Amino acid sequence: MQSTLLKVKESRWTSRLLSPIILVLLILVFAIATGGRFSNPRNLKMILEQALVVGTVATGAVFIFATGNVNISMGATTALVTTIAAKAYMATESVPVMFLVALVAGVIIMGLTALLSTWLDVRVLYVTVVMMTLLSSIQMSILGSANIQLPYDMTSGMGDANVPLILFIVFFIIATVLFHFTALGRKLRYIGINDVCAELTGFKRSRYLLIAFLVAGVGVGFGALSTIVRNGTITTDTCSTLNMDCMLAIVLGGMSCFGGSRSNTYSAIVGAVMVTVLNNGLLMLGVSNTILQAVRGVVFIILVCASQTRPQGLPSRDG
Amino acid sequence: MPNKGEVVLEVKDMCKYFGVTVALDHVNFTLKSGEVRGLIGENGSGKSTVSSIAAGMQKASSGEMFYLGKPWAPSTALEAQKEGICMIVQEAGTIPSIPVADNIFLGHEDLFSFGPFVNHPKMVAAAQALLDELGIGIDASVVTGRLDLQQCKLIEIAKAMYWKPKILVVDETTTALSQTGRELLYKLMRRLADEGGSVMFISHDLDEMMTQCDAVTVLRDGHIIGSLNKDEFDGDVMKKMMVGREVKGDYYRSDMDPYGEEVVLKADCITTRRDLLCFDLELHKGEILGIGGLSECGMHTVGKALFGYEKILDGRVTVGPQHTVVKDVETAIKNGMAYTSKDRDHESVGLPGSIRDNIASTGYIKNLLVGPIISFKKEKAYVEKEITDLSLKCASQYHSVNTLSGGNKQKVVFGKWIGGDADILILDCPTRGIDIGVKASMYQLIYKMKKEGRSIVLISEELPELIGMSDRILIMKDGQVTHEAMRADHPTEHDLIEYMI
Amino acid sequence: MKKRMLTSAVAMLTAASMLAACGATGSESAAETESDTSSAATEEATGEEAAATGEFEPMTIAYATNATDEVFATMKDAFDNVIGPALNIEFTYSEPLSDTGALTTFIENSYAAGADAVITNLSSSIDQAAGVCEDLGLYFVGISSSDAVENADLPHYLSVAGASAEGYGESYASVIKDVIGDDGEEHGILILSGAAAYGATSFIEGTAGSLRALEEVYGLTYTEDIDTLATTATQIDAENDKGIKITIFPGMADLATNVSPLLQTGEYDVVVGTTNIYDSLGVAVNEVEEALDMDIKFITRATFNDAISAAFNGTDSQGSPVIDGMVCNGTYENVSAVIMLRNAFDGNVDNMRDSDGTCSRVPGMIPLAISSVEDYNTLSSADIPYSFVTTEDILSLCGADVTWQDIDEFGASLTTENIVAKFSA
Amino acid sequence: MKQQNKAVKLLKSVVATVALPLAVWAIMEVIAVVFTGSHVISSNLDVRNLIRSAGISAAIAFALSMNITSGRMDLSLGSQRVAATILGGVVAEALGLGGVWVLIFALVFGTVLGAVVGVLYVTLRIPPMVLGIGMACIYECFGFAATDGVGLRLVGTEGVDLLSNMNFTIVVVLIILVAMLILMTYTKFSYKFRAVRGSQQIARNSGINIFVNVALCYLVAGLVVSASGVLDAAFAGSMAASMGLTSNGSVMQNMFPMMIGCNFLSKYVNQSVGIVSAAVAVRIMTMGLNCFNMSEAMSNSINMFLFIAYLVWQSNAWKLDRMRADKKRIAEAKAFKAARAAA
Repeated sequence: MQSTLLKVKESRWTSRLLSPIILVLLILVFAIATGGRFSNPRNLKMILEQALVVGTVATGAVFIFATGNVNISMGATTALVTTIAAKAYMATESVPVMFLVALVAGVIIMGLTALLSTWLDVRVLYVTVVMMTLLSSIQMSILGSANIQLPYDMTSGMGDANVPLILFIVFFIIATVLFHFTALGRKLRYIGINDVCAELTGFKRSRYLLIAFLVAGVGVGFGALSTIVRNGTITTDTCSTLNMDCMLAIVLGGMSCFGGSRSNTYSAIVGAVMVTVLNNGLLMLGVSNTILQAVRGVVFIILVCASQTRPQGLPSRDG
Repeated sequence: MPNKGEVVLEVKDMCKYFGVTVALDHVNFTLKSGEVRGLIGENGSGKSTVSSIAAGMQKASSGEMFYLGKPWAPSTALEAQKEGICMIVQEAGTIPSIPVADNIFLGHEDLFSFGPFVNHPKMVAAAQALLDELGIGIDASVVTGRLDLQQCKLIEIAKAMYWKPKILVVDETTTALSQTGRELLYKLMRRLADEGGSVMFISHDLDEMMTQCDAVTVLRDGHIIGSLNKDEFDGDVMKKMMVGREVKGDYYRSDMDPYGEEVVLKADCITTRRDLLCFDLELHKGEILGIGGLSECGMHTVGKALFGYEKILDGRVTVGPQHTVVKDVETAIKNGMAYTSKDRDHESVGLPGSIRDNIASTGYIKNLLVGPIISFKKEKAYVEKEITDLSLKCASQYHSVNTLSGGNKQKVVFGKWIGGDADILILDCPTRGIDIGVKASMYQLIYKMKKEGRSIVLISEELPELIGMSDRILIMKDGQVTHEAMRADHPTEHDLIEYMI
Repeated sequence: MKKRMLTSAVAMLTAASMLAACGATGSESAAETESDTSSAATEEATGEEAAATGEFEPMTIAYATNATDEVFATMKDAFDNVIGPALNIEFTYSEPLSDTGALTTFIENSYAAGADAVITNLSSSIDQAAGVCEDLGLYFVGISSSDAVENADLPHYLSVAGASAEGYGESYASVIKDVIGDDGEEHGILILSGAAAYGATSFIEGTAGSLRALEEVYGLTYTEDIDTLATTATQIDAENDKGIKITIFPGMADLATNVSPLLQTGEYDVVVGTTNIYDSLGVAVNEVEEALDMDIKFITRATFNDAISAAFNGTDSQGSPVIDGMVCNGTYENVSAVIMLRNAFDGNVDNMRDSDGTCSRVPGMIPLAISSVEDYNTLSSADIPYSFVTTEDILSLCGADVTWQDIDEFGASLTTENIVAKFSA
Repeated sequence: MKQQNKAVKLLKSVVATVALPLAVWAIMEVIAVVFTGSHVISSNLDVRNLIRSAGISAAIAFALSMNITSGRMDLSLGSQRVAATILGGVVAEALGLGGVWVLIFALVFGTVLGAVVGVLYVTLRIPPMVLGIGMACIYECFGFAATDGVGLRLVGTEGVDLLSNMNFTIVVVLIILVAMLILMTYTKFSYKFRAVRGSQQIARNSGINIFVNVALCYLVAGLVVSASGVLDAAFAGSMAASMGLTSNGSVMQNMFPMMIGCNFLSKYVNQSVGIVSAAVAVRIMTMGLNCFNMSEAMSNSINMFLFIAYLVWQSNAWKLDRMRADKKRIAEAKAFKAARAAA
């Protein structure tokens, strides 16, 4: 009995599948508790749609987190890219242009953030703390006195065509292929496992960190497009909670925030969906909106505790 | 203080195992008050282990100790310190960001406190008085980080001396000290002994040992080989006792195979930030080049510099027939070089990663399916092959390296580089902390690699290993090569140790 | 292993206790409201409205709010305890939402939790929210001071309620005229445009209205366009041919720290806020008055509460009222939204929508302009119902023959004069 | 001789303390006068305002420095500030106590909230940033639920006039600063704190209970940050209950003075004094920027650009030293080579 348990615990699948399994269990519990209302396909689709923006951006962020670095400015970056892309659309009224601008802007901004760190040797965490404020200030300046109201026809048309879902799937496939099926992901993970050793294996930290940020930039671009479709109106408050939601999703999805071997692209979407499932399910059960966030926090802490071994000393690396 | 000549510490039948490695093998040892006792032996002979157990830094696997006639089993260094056994270790023991006085009284702020407050001037004054009394010319109020290594070491000595220890353990501290610092330390040791305390003094410098110690105990492979009193001191005798490690079975290579003429790796008058000044080296095809010396002689820097990991300020390292300049790790690897660090856990292997993560890290290009897509099947087979070839003991390739023994960890490192088809291997202490059995297979492996035409730089702190494996041995001291020996000349440990110390 | 178990146990325990603590606060208040509701409901049931309550099918309205300030708290109280029981409606409320994405999520989750209709006052996201509600089949009313941009072809999109932007402008103009218009002196005027720089319509109109009022009072002409001035992102002087010092200061964050230096120049003796600046600037203004020994006229947007009452009735260090004038947010929009949703849910959708097949626009009541203590005290007295609308009024507006025009007209009748007349009787 | 040394030392540290704020003031003043004709500091009230806002900013910087300097990024600090302030206000109001009691209760709550995070950290030992996010989720809820989301309003509330009295604020700010100065310089706690920051391992070997010390760090951070919350709320009139993990923004803004104080000025003066001095300097800079009439976004951007510039400088300054050392070493190598060639 004990040995079986140990085997289960030791198995590489346990840590990998813990979060997805908990997600499935949550869904089952809610489905039963609400007498099936929760699990009707329409509701489930809605839950998935709610998680798409966070899922897309966080999937990109997985590349950064895998290297053991934390970027807490994902939301601010997305907000700025969203604004730029929306402006581009208003100027040209062309959806392809908007797509292009979003991707290019995402890649450029993330690239610059990475360069500050790799080129000028400032710690990633500090760079992103500054970026969080800087980028949102820039967004505010660009936005000026007017909210950007995108034409309803365009956004709803794209929404009906499931563009956010398609964007997510496309990016998820790209990301998964890159991360799990090419050397890139393995190298990033190896940097997260032990950066000195990775350097001595020929994986230059500065180069791969830059690549990770660029890929995350593509994710930000896609996420920005989804935001445009879902929100329709771009204000200074757009994506204001995304900074933290991203981290929340990734860690809830079963990844260590210090990266390493437990990094998976699906963590992001699993975590993001878990948050929306909790929100939706608890609301259905009549839990007040106010407590939802606390429940999220508690679940978050418990999951993190359950999935890590308690170290002897105090953890502190990179904050 | 106990009376002079009284036995203060007695170690009985002590054993210490690190995994399968035997560090101490039924050691018996007594220390009398009023004596400065030297402990000598090669790297890894067990001298630091026995003293650190007495000072509460680690626990023995079996055996017992008596201190001042009572059973002695300190659980922490702090407990030992309170009871009067202090140890000064090789590694830094001061915190750079706080003043000298704070370091001296670290953890003992109560001595100067009134209520929750600390009287800092009083603390500084006490520290200054202590330093002055010991003749250490350091201002107690400056921040420790501004001092150099030697001064930091002296502060640690002062910190230990404040408690008027009955036993002071000085573990290879003198290497960090200049002549003046050393003399100061000698004086303090002597004073302590005169006052009825005792000193356990560990050093590689035999001259130092002979002038400073009242008696010397020689250890080898975790055994006490013998003790010499001051009147019996003789450098040659001591060296003879230190060397001549027991070799169980024939696990080094026994052949006299030659090596090629072609120079595959060349260091041309390289200078690094520390240690190396105009260092030259040539490695030939199929050669095992041994580099030996004491830990701080600069040989570990040589390994890093050759691999492009240590910044080379002047001169250059070239590799291969085209004499490509190795400017960074990437070029080195591209040109078929590999490096295993002495600090394996931090630099050569990703501990939290799986065996597969580690071994496959050099083989991504070989395991492609189409384009840049990696074939999981190929990768699995690739890793599996290394695991079988090296007879790596593990449940599966998905196991975390954390869970493996030292020897198997090292095998993972080897597997990683051999799988990557490295032609030039720089192995820094490849058998460090590995049990005999695995060691033997490592040696076979190294020999096999030589036969395959690979060239190997073997950096080691163990002379028998160098003598047993190398085609050519360089002995280093203070960043310079002091001696070169060929395999054909059958050098002995005794010959070589002359040039190290 | 044991240690780990222990740790997990500690983690669980702490988590659980926290949740319990947090939950307690939440459920306590929930319980309170519940008991209030039930007691109120009993009263209603035993009282004259028993029949009326019985007529209504139960329905649930989800209210998505952009802030949970005092205005919201007052409204919530009225909804839960008076209007809800009267119309047999249950309300659920969002946390403060700022982003359209979050709004959409709230609507979707409310739908899942069984809501029938949605109200939101996130003015920037009304069209998106209407689209979402249409997809889900929820009746929808948006609360905004601006017109709906696109409202065709969404049969569940009933109306946009809320005082028109011009309404805010008028109210500001009237307060300003009352406060400074009659003394004929020259003033230095500081207008805090709040979120106007970020495009909030009511702020823009408030600022523009104030500027227009000053234009009238002093008979001046600005060298720049009023709308440009109103939406400025940096502090700007509204230069004019009469040389009156008028400065516009945008921004919401850190008002006290940022505005205090301006006031200290002593150049301003009138401060006009398009948001509730009493909460954020009251202390700073008082400090400046004391330091410079001058009287600063204070005009703010506010709602009725103890603090404002005290400020209106009290005097500052210079012996004049702390608040000289205020513009009170219209609250009728919330009531009208509920009434319209009730009617639509009862099957009278067409009456609630414009006859041309688009949603209706119910400007309702004009924001109240209050510049005298007497008016304030009458309007804020304790026995006045929420938004000056009694339960009978509400019930009279529910029915098959009521149209949105009726509801609108009722709102339009709620002027300061009428209200004073109605309730002082 | 020794006496004189002391005097010189004291003078030196005084100079180091005022140098940065003065320099910033001088630069801003020159720019302001030249380009706008106005002064950075023009009145008595300005000075008092400066003391107040710099004090509040320094208090937050102190709280940040308790953990960030030891490599622990506590993202729950902002939520502790909001929750403690609101809970303190609510409890004081419920008990019918006003004025200074709001502050006292807030301090109590801040201490408790901080201590809870600290105790959880040393027992669970999950990465501080992760724990911070989780706790922020929970604490934000506390603040929100306590007032049904309305937040705490102090302006116009009966009996709390004292809190918004500027003299009172300044006195409290000074008390906090002096208390922190004493706590972080002269107490046993501070000695242990610095040791743990320097090296967990060595501190532990010296018999310091690092777990207790770190938990205390969190406690102190919570205490100080709650004081800053009340004072801020008293001046700004109210404290909003924020949700969605946005509460940390106002705390993060004070990273800049904290970094300057702890990493740069601490080389010359006591770290606590350094933080205060840096807070004043940054505040003066903001006041100077205000003279230019620029938008919030613009001045934020400038602030952040300066912050980045500082970070870049901080992480690259040592390279100059290394370059110098390298040059010397190369010369040494060349000389050695020449000597060898000659031999």
